[in-house]
Amino acid sequence: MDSIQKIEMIIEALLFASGDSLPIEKIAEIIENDKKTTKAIMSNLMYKFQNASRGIIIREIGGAYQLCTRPELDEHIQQLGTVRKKQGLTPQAYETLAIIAYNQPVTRAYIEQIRGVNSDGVLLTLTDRNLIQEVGRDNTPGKPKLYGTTEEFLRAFGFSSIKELPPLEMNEIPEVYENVPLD
Amino acid sequence: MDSIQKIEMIIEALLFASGDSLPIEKIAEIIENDKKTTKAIMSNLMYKFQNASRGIIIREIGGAYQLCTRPELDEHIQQLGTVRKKQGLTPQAYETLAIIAYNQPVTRAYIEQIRGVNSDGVLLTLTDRNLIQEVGRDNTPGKPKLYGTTEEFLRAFGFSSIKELPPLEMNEIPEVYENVPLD
Amino acid sequence: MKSALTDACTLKLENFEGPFDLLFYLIEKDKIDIYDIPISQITDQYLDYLRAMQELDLDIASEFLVMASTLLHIKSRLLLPSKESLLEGEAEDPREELIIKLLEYKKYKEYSRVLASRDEKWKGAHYKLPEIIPDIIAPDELELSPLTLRDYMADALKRYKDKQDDVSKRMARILDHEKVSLRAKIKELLTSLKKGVKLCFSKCYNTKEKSRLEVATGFLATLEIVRVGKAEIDQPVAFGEIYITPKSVQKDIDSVT
Repeated sequence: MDSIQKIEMIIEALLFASGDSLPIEKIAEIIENDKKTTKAIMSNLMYKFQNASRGIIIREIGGAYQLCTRPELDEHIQQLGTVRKKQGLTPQAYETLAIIAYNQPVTRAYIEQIRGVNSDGVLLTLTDRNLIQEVGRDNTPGKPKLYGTTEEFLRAFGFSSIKELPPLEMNEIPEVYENVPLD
Repeated sequence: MDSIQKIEMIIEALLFASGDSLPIEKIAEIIENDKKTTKAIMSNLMYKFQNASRGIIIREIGGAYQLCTRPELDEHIQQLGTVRKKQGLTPQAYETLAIIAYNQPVTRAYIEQIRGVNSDGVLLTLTDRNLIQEVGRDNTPGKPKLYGTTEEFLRAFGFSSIKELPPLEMNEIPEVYENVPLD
Repeated sequence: MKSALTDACTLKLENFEGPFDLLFYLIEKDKIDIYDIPISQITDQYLDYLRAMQELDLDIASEFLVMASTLLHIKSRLLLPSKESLLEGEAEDPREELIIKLLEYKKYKEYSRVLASRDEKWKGAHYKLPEIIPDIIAPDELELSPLTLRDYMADALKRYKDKQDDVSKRMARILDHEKVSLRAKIKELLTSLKKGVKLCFSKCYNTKEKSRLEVATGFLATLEIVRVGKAEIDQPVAFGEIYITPKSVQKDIDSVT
C-alpha cells in the first residue's frame, strides 16, 4: 500500500481532475482502502487544506468531495473577469427554502400554511435553480408532490449534509404538563 | 500589499478558477505587483508545488501558468474513467475449475470423465482468465497436458495456498478410476 | 390617513410577500412582544398598509384580506368576552392561534437570514470543470467464493457417482439377461443332447451353482425342447430327479431357435 503522503497526493490529483464532486466510494476504490479509512484520510486532508495557506479547499457535499477556491478570495477571482457573479435569491425564496430544508419532504400546502401565501412561483424558481426537487408524492388524497433539497443546495450553502443545518430553537415548543395522579 | 502567503493563496485560487492557462500579466495585475516580482513569486511557487507532496503542480507555458495534475499520478487518474463490473463464472466454468483445483494436476480426459461432457471450451476460457495453466505432461500414452490452478486463482478466491480449499466430506468422494469405460 | 408613515413604507409595500411577512414587520418595527400582541394597535397599522396599497393601485392579494378579517375578528372577541369565558372564568386567548402561526413563521424567517448569509459566503467559492478522462472498459473483476467452488466439486462428484452406479446396474442387468436368455439355454441343452447323453436336470441346473433365474430358465428351455420333440423328460419319483433323454428323430434345430 502507498504511504499516506502518496495517498494524499493521489487524492488531490483525483479531486482536481474530477472537477465535480467525487463520491467517497470512488476515492476508496482508487486508493485501495476501505470506506472508513478513506473517510478518516479525507477529514484529515480537509483540515490540512483549510489550515494551510492554500487558495483551494476541500468540501464535503453529501458523501462526496470537491475542490473549490476559498470563498473569501472571491474579490480577487472576480478580477479574472471570466467568472459570472452569481445571482442571490429573493427573501421569499430563502424563506421557502428554509421551510423545505428543515421539514423535507414537504408538500406545497405545508409551505403555504406556514408562509400564509401562495408559493407556486417561488417553488418554480427554486426548482429552476436546482436547489429543490420533487422527491416523491405524499400518501394523502390528491397525492400532492413532495419537495426536498438537492445536492446543489448543499454546495451553494456550504453544507456537507442536511444534518449541518443550524438547529431549530426549542423554546417555541409549548410545554405540556401531564396530569400526574396523586394517591 | 498582501503578505506573500496571501499572494500565494490568491494565485493558487486564480489558477484553479481560471481553468485555462493564465498570462503572467494578468496575475501581476490582480496581485498588484510588477511583472518581474510576479515572475519571481511564480518561480518560487512552482518550486514549492513540485517539492511538496502535492497532487497538482504549476506548469509554465509560454509566459502563462496553469495548474495540472502530476504526470506520474496518471494511472490513478485514469481510474476515474474506469468502470469495473464484478462478474462471476458460469456453472460450467466453476465446475471445471473445482475439478482441477481439487485434483490437480489433471488431464482433460480426467475432467471430461467426471463431467461427462467435452470440456475444451471451458478449459480455454479458464486459461484465458488466467485461473488455470498447463503444468506439465502426463506420463501416459499420448503424453496429455496436465492442468493446475494459477496464482491468480489463489488471489481471486482469497487463498494463500491450495491447501486452503474448503474440504470435501468423505461421503462426497467416490472412487474414480481412470479409463473405466463408460457407455 | 395619508401620512408620513404611508410614504415611508411605500417602497417596502411591494416586498411583503404575504400577510405574515407584513405582520412580522410591524411587530419587529415597534419591538412588540410577540406573546402579547396589542391586537387593536396592530390591526389599525395593518389596515393602514392595505389602504396605502389601495391608494397606490396595487393588487392586494386575497391572503392579505383574509388576514385583515382575522385580525378584526380577534379584536372583536377581545372586546366582547364570550359566554364560555364568563362561565368558566378562564378562556382561551383569541390571539393564540395567530401567535402560534407567527412564531412558526418567525422561526423560518430567521433561518432564511442564516441561509442568505451562507449563500453570500459560498457564492465566493469557485469550481473547476472536469478534465477529460477517457472511459476505460476495465477487465471484469471476478467475484468468486471458495464455498461455491467446493459445492460445484461436490455436485460434479455426486453426478459422476450416480452415473457410475447407474452404469454398473445397467451392465449387471445386461450380463444377467445374457446369462439367462431362454435362447441361450436351449442352445446349451441341445449341444449337450446332441452328444446323445441322458442329462440329469439337477446336475445341469441347481440353485447352489446357478442363479434362480438361470435354473428357472433352464427348466423352461427343457420344456421347450420337449415340446418341439427333441427330447423326452422323465421323473420316476414325485419331486425326485428329472431326466432328459434325447429323441432319436432328428429335426432342424434352427426351427426352435
